[in-house]
Amino acid sequence: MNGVPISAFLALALILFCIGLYGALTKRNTIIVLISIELMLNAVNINLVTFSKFGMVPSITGQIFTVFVIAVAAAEVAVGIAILLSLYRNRRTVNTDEMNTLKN
Amino acid sequence: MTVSGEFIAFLALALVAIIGGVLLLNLTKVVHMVVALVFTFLSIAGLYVLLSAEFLAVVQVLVYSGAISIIMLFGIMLTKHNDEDDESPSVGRWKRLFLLLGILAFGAVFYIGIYDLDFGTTPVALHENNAEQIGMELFSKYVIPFELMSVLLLVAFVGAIVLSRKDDDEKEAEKE
Amino acid sequence: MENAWLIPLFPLLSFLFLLLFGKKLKEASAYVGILLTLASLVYSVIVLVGRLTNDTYKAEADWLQIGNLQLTVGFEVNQLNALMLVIVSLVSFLVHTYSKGYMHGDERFPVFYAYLGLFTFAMLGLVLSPNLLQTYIFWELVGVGSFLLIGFYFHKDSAKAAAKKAFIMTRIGDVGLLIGMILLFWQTGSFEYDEIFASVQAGEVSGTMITLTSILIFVGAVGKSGQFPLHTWLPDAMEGPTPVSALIHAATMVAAGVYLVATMFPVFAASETAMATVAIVGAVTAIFAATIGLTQTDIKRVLAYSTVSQLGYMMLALGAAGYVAGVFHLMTHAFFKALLFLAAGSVIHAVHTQDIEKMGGLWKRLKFTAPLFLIGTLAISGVPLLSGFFSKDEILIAAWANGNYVLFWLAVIAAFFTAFYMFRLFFMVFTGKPRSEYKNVHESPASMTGPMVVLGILAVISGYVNTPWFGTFLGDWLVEGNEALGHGHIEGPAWIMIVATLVSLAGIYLAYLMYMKRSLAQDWFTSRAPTVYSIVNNKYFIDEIYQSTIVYATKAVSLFLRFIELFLVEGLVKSVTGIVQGLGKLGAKLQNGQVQAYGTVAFVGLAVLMLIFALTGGYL
Amino acid sequence: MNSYYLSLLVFSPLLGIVLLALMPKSNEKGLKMLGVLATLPATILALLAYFSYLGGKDLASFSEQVNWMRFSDFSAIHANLFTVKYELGIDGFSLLMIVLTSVLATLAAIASLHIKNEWKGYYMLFLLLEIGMLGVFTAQNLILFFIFFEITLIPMFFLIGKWGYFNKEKAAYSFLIYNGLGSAILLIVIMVLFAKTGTTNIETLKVLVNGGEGQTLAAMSESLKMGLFIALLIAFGVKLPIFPLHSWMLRVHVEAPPSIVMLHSGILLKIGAFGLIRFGMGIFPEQFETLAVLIAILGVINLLYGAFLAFIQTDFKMVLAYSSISHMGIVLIGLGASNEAGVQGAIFQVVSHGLISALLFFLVSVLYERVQTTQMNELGGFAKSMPIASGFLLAGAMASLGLPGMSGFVSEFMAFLGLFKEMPILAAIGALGIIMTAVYLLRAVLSITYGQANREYAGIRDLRSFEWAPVLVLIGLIILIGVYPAVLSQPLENIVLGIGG
Repeated sequence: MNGVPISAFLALALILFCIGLYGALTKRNTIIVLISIELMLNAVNINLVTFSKFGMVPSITGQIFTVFVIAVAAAEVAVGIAILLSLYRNRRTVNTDEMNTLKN
Repeated sequence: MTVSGEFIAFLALALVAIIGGVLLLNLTKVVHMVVALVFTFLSIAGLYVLLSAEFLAVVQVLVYSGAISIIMLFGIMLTKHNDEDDESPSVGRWKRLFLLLGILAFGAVFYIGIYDLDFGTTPVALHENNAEQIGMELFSKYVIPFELMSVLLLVAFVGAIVLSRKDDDEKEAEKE
Repeated sequence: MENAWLIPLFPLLSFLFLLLFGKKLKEASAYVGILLTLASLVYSVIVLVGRLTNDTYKAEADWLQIGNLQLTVGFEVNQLNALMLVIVSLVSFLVHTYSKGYMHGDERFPVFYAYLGLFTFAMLGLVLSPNLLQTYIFWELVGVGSFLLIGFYFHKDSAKAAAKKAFIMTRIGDVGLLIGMILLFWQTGSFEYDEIFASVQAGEVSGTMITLTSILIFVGAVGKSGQFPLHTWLPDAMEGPTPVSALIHAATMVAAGVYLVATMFPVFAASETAMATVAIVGAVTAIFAATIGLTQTDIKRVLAYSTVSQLGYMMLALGAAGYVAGVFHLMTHAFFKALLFLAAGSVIHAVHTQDIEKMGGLWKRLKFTAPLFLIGTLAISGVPLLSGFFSKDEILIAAWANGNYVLFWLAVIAAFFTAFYMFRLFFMVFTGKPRSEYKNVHESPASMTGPMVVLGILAVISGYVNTPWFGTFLGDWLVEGNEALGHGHIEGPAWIMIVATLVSLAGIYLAYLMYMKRSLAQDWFTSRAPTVYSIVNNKYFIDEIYQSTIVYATKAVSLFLRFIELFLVEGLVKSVTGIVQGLGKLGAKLQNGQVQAYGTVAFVGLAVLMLIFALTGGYL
Repeated sequence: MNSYYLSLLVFSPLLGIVLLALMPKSNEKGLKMLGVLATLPATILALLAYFSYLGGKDLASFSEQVNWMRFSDFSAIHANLFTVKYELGIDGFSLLMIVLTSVLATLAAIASLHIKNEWKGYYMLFLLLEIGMLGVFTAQNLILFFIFFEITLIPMFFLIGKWGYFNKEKAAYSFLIYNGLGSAILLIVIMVLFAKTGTTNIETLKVLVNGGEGQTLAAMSESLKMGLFIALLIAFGVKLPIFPLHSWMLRVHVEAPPSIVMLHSGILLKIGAFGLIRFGMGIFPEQFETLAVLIAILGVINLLYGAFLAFIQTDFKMVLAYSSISHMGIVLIGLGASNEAGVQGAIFQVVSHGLISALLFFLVSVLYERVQTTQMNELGGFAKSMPIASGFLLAGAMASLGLPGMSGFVSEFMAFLGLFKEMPILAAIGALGIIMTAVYLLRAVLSITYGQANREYAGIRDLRSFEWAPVLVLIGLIILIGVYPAVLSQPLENIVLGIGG
């Protein structure tokens, strides 16, 4: 009935997650880091939705969770951008390697 | 495996999503990166349709491609909007290689886990009245998390406003 | 005799007393030393007399318990011990007396007497020891006494070097003794002489083991008695004060090696190889040292080489199964060599030089010393009727009787050389014209001449205790009740005595021609064979050979080990510290305050963990 | 069974620490006086114990036990399973070590009067070190042993690092790293044993590991035992030190203040030997037997290696440091022989070298205090300006090179006696070391005392009042042991018989 196997979706999610992870850990611009995190969340969402359809016990719950994740992601982005802006005002930079106050 | 239309659609969408992701990594201008990612988000929305989650597809388009991307663009414009993300190669080369190896290992491990995963197909009716099904679940079984989520959103927005306003107060305080 | 253990304690008391109170006593400390050694002497004579009538006495006490093994200490009085006791305490007493005059005015006078006490204690203890372990203990202590006395003039670099050399060279021999002794212990289960002999005679020890152990013990004797090739320390030891040379390096300590071989004679006798080794080493040393003695110009060094040579004779005698001959010569040699050294000391005391080429014509100035020196010279040369004649004759007969004709003739030649160089020495020192400006040369005080007179008398008469003419009293007594020691007197052809006499007279005559009458040019030989002369004069370059082989080899090994130390061991250290430091630096680098870096590490750690889990199937 | 004698003995310096903490920092005389006095109770108690032993008192009556830690409740299986008790006790060997430790500590405290600054901290650390050393020898289980073992490390680190000479920090660090690694390995061994048997009591372990009465929780394979033994060998080999783990010890000998080196060379090195005999030989006798040849070879290597290197050193302290390595080789030789004579020789050597090196280092301290150098080419002719000190130095060197009548000979002799029985050829090679010892010691000592003085040492005083005490006590003990070795061998009888028989 369906030509697309479950592993194809999962593999795609994996690839996107890896890309997001790489971006989150290497990019210097904080905004891109945030976006990369969004990408990772999206990859997770794909997994959730995939399992909700092809999983062991298919049900709508996976989609519900996706809704929650999207909501949390939106909240996170809002707060993230707010923090970023206030940081930018203080330090005139959005580069992660200049934010090393953890060290001192 | 027969090449169905659905499969072609999946391939196309997946390709766009991955290209978007790769461009995110490789473009130099921050704005371009965000735009590249919008394509990814859109193609993910398409994938949701394939996975019988029409409601989610719509939400995805609205929230990600719409709201979040726009917020990001605003964020960029409020900071150094024409900043180029010049990756200083000397500093992080080893770190990057290290990380790449780690990610490859991670990917490999998971790929081993999923490449022949098949639970068998159970016919489901997710696509019928998708939004209604979600609504039913959400307001019956998941009503408390739903309410909590609204509280979270509220707190987040208030927090965001406070954070971005606080400095204004300080600046005024400094001026005085 | 039950209290013979007191004999060594008198000098020990002297040592301790002078160490504590010497500073206050100043030169009066001489009396302490003299009196206490006199006590030893008296007691020794009593013991000797007692031994003449009684049997061997032995007493022991526990010393050390090792598991089930019991080591003991004690003392034993047998013929040899009793004889040695008297010789040692007599010479020591005489030297103590002599030193009072000789060392007069030295600021470390009490220290000198203290050292003498220590040495005498050790030597007497060595003589009394009933077992090998105790012998070894005193053997080493004797070495220390010798070391301290050689280095008495510690500010002189030559004395320092000589002391060091003496200690180390004898130490080499001592290690041989130690090894031999321990091997013998595990073979026979005891350090006690009598038990060892019983076990050897019962055939409990294999032949090779007897050979091996006796040769190792002989190595100890070689070191102590200055036998070739470990002889080089003995001439250098002449850096010490002359009384010391008389006591230690002529009469007592160097004879300890001979004494050891004599004591262990039953073990040596059980192995032909060991006996042959002893004999050959002895003969070689005798001739070898005699040739060196021909060329030396330092009065004490000539005497030193003659000591080495005479000790070689004794070894030859023992190796040729002439137990009595060896011990007999040991006794006579102790007297006449001590006499010679004391007389030499008296000469040095008078003229303040040791170079015989600067001396001459002292016969008239030193009225006592010169005749006494002549007696000693005659005795050592083996002129008939003096002590040396009888004992040397015994040795030659023993060598002949044993069938070692090569060794016999070597000994005869050595006797010729001995007579020659001793009279060369005598003529150069006492006859001819005074070669330098010694104006106020005067005879030594009575405290110095007195002992010399005593020794002079002994050098003349001591030979008569064992002669082929008047009876072999000493020999019979020595071997009494002990079959293993051989016969008291070995019968030999009469012509040996004539040959020996002729040879020594020939030597004297040659010396007379060259150095007294000067009818023969002194350099007739040296000018004809300069190479030989140069080799002999440089003591066969033995010191140089040691220097360029053993000493350099030791240095090379040390440097090689230092190389290992620097590169291998320090390398190990460096790598350990390097690893620790590297880890520390890496850790510090990771702490750069960037969230991304922390995230990277955390994630990679996670990935590695997952990889491990995936590869190993979940559980380690 | 519970007497608090040993606890009192071990912790008596604590009183001194407390009192010192209350003293003002600048009161030099008072601090020094108190520091020396504080070591006396332990000495007196230790000597009392020794004499009451000679008087026939049973050593077992000294032992004491208090429950301390318990890891989960296995009392159903066995009452003492996975419990750790605070238990102190002594046998003949540890009795000797305690006497040695307390006496040397007192003497080292006297030698510490040469210390120039920070007396308060110095003496406090010093006393802490003494507690650790005393504890190590009395501990009856491995965990307690380990704790005391660590207590010695920390004060030692600071004592070297703070009061040492020019490269003191480096020396202190290499001390800490090496010994830290050593004790880490030791800890692993202890924990494995604990996990496998459920006890750390030494006596119980001796029985359990060798398959005696009672059974271990988990079976221990032969290879595991061998591994544990080798680990022990390494752990204590660092301490002893065994070639090639010795370089830290050279630095410590050269850089630490001589009074500390007295203790370090006299006692701390001996902990390695003590551990090897007590644990290596006691708990793993079969493995020890298997590796005896290796240990003997290591011993000969140590002996010769130290001797040859000592021969070319130019610093007197270096000579003594290498000579310590060389002499520890004799301990190993004795152990490698692993018969009665050898083991007794090793124990004798432990005690005797403790005394001898303490004496020599004390004299180094005396010397350094007067001329501020120990380089041999700058020294010479001291027999003239300091005849008494030079005499003692010579006597110390003689004792060290094994002169009969002094303690060094007895131990050397017995160690070689033992080894010649088992491995004559190896022993013959080792005997070279006896010659080399004489060579390097005479070279070093004579170049200091004999010869001409290289510069004028005007106004150098010979031994002063307080300096007499350590010298006389040490040389007295050395000669006492050398002349009448029964003072040591008597307490050892049972131990040696137990091992060799």
